[in-house]
Amino acid sequence: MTLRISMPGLNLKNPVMPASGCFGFGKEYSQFYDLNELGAIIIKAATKEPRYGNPTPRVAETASGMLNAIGLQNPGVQGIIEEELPFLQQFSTPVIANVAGSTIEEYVYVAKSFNETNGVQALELNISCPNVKEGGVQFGTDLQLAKEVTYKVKEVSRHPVYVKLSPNVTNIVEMARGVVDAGADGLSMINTLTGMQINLKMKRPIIANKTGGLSGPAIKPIAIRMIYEVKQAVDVPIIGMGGIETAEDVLEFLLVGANAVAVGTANFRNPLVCSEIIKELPHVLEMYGFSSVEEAIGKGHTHG
Amino acid sequence: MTLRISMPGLNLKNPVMPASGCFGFGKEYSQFYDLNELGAIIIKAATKEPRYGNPTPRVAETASGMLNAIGLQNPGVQGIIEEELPFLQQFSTPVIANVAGSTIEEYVYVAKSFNETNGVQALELNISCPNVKEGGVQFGTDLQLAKEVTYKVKEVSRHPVYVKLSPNVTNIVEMARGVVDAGADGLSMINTLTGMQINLKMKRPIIANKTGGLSGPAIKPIAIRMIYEVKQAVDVPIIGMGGIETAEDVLEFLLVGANAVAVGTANFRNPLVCSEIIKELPHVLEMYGFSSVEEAIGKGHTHG
Amino acid sequence: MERQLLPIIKQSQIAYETFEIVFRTSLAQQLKPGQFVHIALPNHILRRPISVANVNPIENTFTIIFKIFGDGTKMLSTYQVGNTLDVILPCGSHYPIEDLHVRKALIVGGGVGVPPLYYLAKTLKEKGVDVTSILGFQGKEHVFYEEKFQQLGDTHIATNDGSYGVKGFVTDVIKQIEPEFDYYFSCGPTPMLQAVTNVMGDKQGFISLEERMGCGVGTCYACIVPLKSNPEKSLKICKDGPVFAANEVVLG
Amino acid sequence: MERQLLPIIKQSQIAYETFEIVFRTSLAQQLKPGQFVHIALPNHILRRPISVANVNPIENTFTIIFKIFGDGTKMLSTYQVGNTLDVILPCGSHYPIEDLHVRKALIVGGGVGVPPLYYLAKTLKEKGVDVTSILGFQGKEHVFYEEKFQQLGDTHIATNDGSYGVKGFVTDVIKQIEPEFDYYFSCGPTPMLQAVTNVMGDKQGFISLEERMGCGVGTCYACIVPLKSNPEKSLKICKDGPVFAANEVVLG
Ligand SMILES: Cc1cc2nc3c(=O)[nH]c(=O)nc-3n(C[C@H](O)[C@H](O)[C@H](O)COP(=O)(O)OP(=O)(O)OC[C@H]3O[C@@H](n4cnc5c(N)ncnc54)[C@H](O)[C@@H]3O)c2cc1C
Ligand SMILES: Cc1cc2nc3c(=O)[nH]c(=O)nc-3n(C[C@H](O)[C@H](O)[C@H](O)COP(=O)(O)OP(=O)(O)OC[C@H]3O[C@@H](n4cnc5c(N)ncnc54)[C@H](O)[C@@H]3O)c2cc1C
Ligand SMILES: Cc1cc2nc3c(=O)[nH]c(=O)nc-3n(C[C@H](O)[C@H](O)[C@H](O)COP(=O)(O)O)c2cc1C
Ligand SMILES: Cc1cc2nc3c(=O)[nH]c(=O)nc-3n(C[C@H](O)[C@H](O)[C@H](O)COP(=O)(O)O)c2cc1C
Ligand code: FES
Ligand code: FES
Repeated sequence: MTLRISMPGLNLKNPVMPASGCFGFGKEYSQFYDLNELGAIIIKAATKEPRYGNPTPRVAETASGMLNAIGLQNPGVQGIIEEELPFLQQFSTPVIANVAGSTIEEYVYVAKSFNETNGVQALELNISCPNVKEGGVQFGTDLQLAKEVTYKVKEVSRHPVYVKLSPNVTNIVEMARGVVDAGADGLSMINTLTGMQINLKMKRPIIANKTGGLSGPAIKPIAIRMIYEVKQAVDVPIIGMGGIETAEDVLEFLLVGANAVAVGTANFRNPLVCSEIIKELPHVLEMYGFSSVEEAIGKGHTHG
Repeated sequence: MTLRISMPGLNLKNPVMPASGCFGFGKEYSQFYDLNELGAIIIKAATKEPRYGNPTPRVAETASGMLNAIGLQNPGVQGIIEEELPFLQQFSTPVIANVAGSTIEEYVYVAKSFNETNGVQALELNISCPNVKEGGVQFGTDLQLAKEVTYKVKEVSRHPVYVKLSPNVTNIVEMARGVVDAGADGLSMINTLTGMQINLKMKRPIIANKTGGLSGPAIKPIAIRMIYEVKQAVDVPIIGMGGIETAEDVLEFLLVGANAVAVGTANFRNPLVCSEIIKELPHVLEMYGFSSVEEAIGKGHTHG
Repeated sequence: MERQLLPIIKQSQIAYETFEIVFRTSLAQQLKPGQFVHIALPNHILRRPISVANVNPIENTFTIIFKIFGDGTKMLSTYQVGNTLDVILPCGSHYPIEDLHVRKALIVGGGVGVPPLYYLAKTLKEKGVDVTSILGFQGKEHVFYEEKFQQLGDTHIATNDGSYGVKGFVTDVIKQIEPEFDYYFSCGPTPMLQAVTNVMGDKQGFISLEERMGCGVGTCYACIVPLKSNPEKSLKICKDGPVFAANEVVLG
Repeated sequence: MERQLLPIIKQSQIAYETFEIVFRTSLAQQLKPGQFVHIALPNHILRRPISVANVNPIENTFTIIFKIFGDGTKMLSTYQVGNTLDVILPCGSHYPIEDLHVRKALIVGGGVGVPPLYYLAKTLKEKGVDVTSILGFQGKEHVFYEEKFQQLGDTHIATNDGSYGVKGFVTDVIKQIEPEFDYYFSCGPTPMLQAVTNVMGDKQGFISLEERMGCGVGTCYACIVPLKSNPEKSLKICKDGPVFAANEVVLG
């Protein structure tokens, strides 16, 4: 049973990695298990300058899910490179940097900055950020903006670029095709769905930012559907995510066409979840008749 | 404590009604309680001709939700008027007919047919159907189609028309504004989100139709967010739905701006759910400081 | 049909991953062979349909037998005496034996299709009908209720792997023993039902179907099966079924 | 920090909707006053943070005290002796009493802010510190641990509705009795902490904060609080806190 999987810039010992924003920069969870076990690590979003983020409360619990509106708090790309990446370099695990911004220039700046370090093996382009210049419309919900930011980042980056798609769109296939045309080496999907929860006592949204991103098992059927559709339309590798909690969930993502997966929200309840999934995965693959991860990819498409 | 609420064409003794497709035409659940208790009843979708619908399996269970791809099976608008509505007329509860179609002409035909009966007090325009002429694009995800079908139905119908919005769009506010401009008397939201689940043993989607509509508590945060946003943009009444299971959930929908609510999936687990919610609602309203349903509507918007 | 909170009176494992639960309810006497109950489980949006496997009208109890299949049946298997479950009952149609003149009945069951047939066989026997039962299981450790069926009449077991009884399918046994009967009654996985109805040809019989259900009471159109006479029309398995005349509906 | 499955050794209701649970763990001795544990509950995506209210280093047990607030704490209140819970511990910072020269300590607690202060007061007392406690509750039936605090020193109770002790807020009591102290230690709802730190002015003290948490270990940035010295910077309540120097962070 081999769990190995290769994608542009990434030679993974297994397809399981923590999702951006749900693992910080690795330090805390390294108290629970050896980060060498992980296929890769996607670190928290990096912006040009340090960002404070949104007021609190920033999270709320929903049925089989949660809302978050952290607001991209991070120490800025220089801070990350200087203070966070050195810790991760002690591990043999590839690091994927999540790149965010409010303007195309900011994305480009951040992507360029990561050219200067050996601590990062690939970029995940987080296009679910609002574009300040375009009056707050999200890069990830506007086809032209999404293509443009992908193209511009590809132009400057020496790393393979995985564009992280927003599910808050009418046509996910169109977005996927667009960013692949613009040069994306791979896709990462899905980011969170915009949601809201009301505090009945206070009579206002629980999240200070009002809306937040919905993640967790609640959104898994949407992630699975979108990856299934996108897999039929484009030919680049996909990092799948959205509600993964178990090795069976990982297999479900592989079957619809994900080449690797990321685990987000589940880390909060079970800090050992990635490690446990990786240990369980060979048994699950075997139980369903597969002898490698590779073999399972896309196998949910063969019927009818 | 008064639960009464008035909306175009509807004088409701309380704001709670079963959602379309989750209550058939009322007969079965009338074995569990008196349908006179309900604020209204939204019946299963009506099309021009009887429809067989999709192959089975048509449903699957997900985390705090379910997928369905029934495929609008129904006995056709004539069948409904002749065989189903007479049963419902014994109750004092208003009936809302859910109108569906594959072409604008079909919608118009069905809406017109309901002009001929006294058994229906309002129409819910189900625009989440694929338009066969436009190559299968959904009426509900295309602004122009949504406006056109709304306008055409309004032209012929003697009933108030509540347009039921699809959440599978980038910009729900734009859709809401569009159909209101086109004449919608009210909105109904949200319909299901498109999702998929894989049968690991069979290595194919569980639902024969591959994709299905996600409903249940999993989608409540998305419904709440969309109603909150739409309420700030348009001035027509909203029938809110998506994951409602309790009277507290109803209050949450009222606070973001729903004038009434529909309960779908929850009926399957608890056939008495609507009746129980209606009995509980006065206590919940009182507990949170309201003396009527009317008073609670939109009160989640007042802060910041 | 009612929703009731039913206490568990008895619980035991009767075969590999196969469990028996006995409930007490005021409605026990109304439950007829072929009907099912619809069981709610914590944190599951949909109920689970499980057939009535036996009724004790004096004790006001009924029995279900189920196999662990997925999450829900696994959870159900952890329920113990003293726990209660939220159940909708009685659901669906039953084998219309009161309307039939049966002298000799053939029972053909497979796996979790066997449970409803026990209650049927018992009821037939009580009416003086001569019962022959052919029951198929995956393997030896999956077999249950063999003795109970034997008490009602001639009983044959087939296992897929040959670890017990005849190796093969129930249809192999049918061909082998060529049982005499006026009516046959069958329940099991769809491929088995297809094979059985094929072998039976024009013989009169009744079959019981399974399908993924939404409501379980007839409102949602999740569980339909096309009519053989007009495949554009359909019946609901939860309401018009699960029992149908053998040639009434299209299988699979 | 570890994730452990902890058995419940003792469980009781100690006031209106207020419960005490005692767990056994190998890590009990590591738990310091002010720290919290992060408890997983079935079918809840997020854990619940609850303060350590007491530790018994000989028995290897620790106590939590919680009030029913929503779904999670309601579920927690149904757990009984013999059940186990999945707990991450120890979490967060503690009152840095080993680094302080304290002779007289003032404890100011409100509602579910009282539990961590009991463990703190007990530890201070064991070190020979003179402890005065001022505890606020909603009303008489909400009061808990009064006697236990009294065993450690002078203890004053305030209730919002005046049904017990002084009518009013803990700050009313502070103004009234003008306690002498080198350091104060406070935990409770944010409005109370604001009032307390206001009354205290420049006096040295430590406060413990609450915020909705994602991870509870420092990875998600859900639980931040701005620094007073530079509100553009922030600390994490789950990792840098929940205990902060009184004037270190911006409240509310
Ligand atoms: C009328 C009827 C009578 C039945 N009687 C029995 C019985 O007596 N004993 C027994 O062991 N089983 C019986 N079954 C099958 C039983 O309902 C399924 O095994 C069970 O629902 C599986 O649930 P799960 O959570 O374990 O599986 P999962 O796969 O986790 O369930 C997911 C969803 O699929 C549905 N589902 C999966 N398989 C089936 C199936 N075969 N039929 C219907 N729904 C399914 C579940 O109800 C649930 O909604 C019967 C089914 C029907 C329709
Ligand atoms: C460091 C710390 C220590 C605490 N110690 C105690 C204690 O000793 N005793 C006690 O009774 N309570 C304590 N609390 C508060 C306790 O965590 C909440 O009452 C509890 O999380 C509410 O959960 P629920 O499911 O009942 O409420 P719900 O409102 O249903 O919870 C929904 C979500 O909001 C979160 N949440 C709601 N209120 C709070 C809150 N005040 N603080 C943090 N998260 C919240 C929940 O954790 C959950 O994620 C502490 C909180 C923190 C941060
Ligand atoms: C608290 C939190 C913070 C997140 N921060 C980021 C982020 O900084 N960048 C990003 O691309 N995605 C972020 N995400 C989205 C996740 O990476 C992931 O796409 C999403 O949560 C779906 O996966 P899950 O259901 O496993 O959590 C965040 C999610 C959560 C819950
Ligand atoms: C089985 C099923 C069938 C449905 N059929 C229809 C339908 O015919 N017309 C329609 O407008 N909506 C239909 N819906 C959508 C519901 O009316 C409702 O908008 C949606 O399920 C969200 O509410 P819920 O989460 O309470 O179920 C159906 C939903 C389900 C689960
Ligand atoms: S399950 Fe709903 S109609 Fe049969
Ligand atoms: S709760 Fe995640 S950083 Fe504090």
